[in-house]
Amino acid sequence: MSENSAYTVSLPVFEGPLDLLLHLIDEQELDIYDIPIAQITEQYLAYVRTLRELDLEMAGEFLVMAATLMEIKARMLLPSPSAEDGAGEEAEDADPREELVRRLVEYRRFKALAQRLHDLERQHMLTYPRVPQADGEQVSDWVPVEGVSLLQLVCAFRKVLESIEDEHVAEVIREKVTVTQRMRQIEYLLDRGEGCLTFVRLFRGDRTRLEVVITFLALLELIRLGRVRCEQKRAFGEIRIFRARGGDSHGEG
Amino acid sequence: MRVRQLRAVLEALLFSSGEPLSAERLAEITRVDVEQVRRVLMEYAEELADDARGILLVEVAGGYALRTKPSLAEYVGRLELPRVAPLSNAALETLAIIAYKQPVTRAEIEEIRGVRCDAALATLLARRLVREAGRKDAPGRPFLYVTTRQFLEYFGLRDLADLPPPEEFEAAAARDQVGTGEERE
Amino acid sequence: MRVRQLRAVLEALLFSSGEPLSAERLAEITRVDVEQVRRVLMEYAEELADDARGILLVEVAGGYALRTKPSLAEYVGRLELPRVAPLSNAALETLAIIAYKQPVTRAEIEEIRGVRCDAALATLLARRLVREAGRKDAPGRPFLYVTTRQFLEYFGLRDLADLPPPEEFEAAAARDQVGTGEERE
Repeated sequence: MSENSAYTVSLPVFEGPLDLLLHLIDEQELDIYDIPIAQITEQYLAYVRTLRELDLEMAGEFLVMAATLMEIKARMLLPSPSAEDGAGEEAEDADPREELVRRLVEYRRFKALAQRLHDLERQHMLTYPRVPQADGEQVSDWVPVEGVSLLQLVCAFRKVLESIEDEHVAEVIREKVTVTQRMRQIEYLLDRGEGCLTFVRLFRGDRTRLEVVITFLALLELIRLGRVRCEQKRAFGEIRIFRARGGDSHGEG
Repeated sequence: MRVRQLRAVLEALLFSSGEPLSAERLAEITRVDVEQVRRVLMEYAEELADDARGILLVEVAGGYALRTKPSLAEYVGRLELPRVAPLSNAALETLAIIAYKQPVTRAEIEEIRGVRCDAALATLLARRLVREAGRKDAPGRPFLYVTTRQFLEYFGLRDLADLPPPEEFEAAAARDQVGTGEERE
Repeated sequence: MRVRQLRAVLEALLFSSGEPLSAERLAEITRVDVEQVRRVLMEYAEELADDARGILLVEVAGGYALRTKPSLAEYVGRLELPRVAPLSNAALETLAIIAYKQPVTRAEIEEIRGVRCDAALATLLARRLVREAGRKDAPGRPFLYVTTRQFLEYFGLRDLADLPPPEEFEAAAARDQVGTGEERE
């Protein structure tokens, strides 16, 4: 950060462009349904410029809104073109600000609701629950998967299931594979080489739905015991399974 | 079971449970009918109102729970019990949108807030105030988010209907749309 | 501080603290002298002795703590507070079979696992992960077992549909059963 950031002290922080616009409107007691767009645009751009000069991080949305404001401003200056189109009388009167106003009103509503939640939170924090005793009453707060939600896992699991072809099922001689055995196999695979398995790879050897289910339950249990963890680099990306660091003796009770 | 014993049992149950207990659950455990459970709980709540008592009975998240009285917060605060940090504005705004529009996708939340909300959403998920509830039947099959039981507990709400009624806001919005901007702050 | 308020504050402190509090610590927090704290605690302990009360004041580890009365242990036990201990493998396998083949009898489970599962089933029932749901119309009228809401919570599932669709499993299981019957050695 540049030396200039010393000046940031006086700079109010806004949640986003809509928050900044609302602030400008409220501060000057403007009518939200009749925003003096030129004036607001000027002030908005000044704020964005300040952020830039101060070399502060600014969400890209601020720039998008700047462009939107300038576009609205330009359209306000143009004579209404719709007279030539003859495309209905209603449309002629469309105010270029309409969409922006709608968004501001909606955002303001949720900002007010957020404030109500904040009040409730503060009020409720004045009361304390009983902290459960250490002697066996501790409620476990198991967070199933680190980095990947269980739902994501289950969705991935469904895909694997769907890929199982029925003809295979018919010819398969069911081996008695247990969850325990499968847990050991998964751990073996992780320890043996790569140290990392893709979700799909995990099910490669499974030919019946029951086998797939057993593998999935084994995975869930390993996660629950803290022996493996899952990661997904980006949304809908591949889920990878890793050995959890030092999680081996984790789950016994 | 005699009323006095029922009262004792209910106190013990509420005391030891980490989470709110519904009247139905209490009835099931005590093998007494729900109406009697409710009656005794009401009496119990009245007793706790006495200013020589330090706890009170609250209705929260569809059940009953004991909490310390708000008026004693100053003293209890001196115990310096571990507490979660209050939510940030970003998290509160995101949560408000989820609470009132659930089920809702991240894109829909971002549309309203005008900014990305990955971080806020991650916080809310980690604190279990919201959860994923399936996917929307729309391009990209985005996750849908809803509030949890912990959300109600966190804000001391009985149920979702306990939130400030959204109709108020709808009505206010309708008034706004008519364009009488006079009483606006 | 007046005695009545002191009593309220002490109750709130003992209630909210996870660990025993010494008289000295309580005196420090309430800014009252230790002797008075002890006096009020003694009165409080006497009040709690009343059989309409479900908790009692105990002296442990150099401090005071509130506990549920031992005579009410039976009821408190029915709360079946979640334990941290994970399920045994036997219990887990049994659970998997019930989850995907419900409703299912014990004999059917044992048929698949090849071993008796009384203990595993008892664990699952005690932890409310499965429950009895009527009896099968078959010789001996054996109990049928199904999974519970707690099962979903334990695995963080929204509903049974979060597991692969049951029809698929039934079909697969039916096919498997045919296969097993023929090919078992």
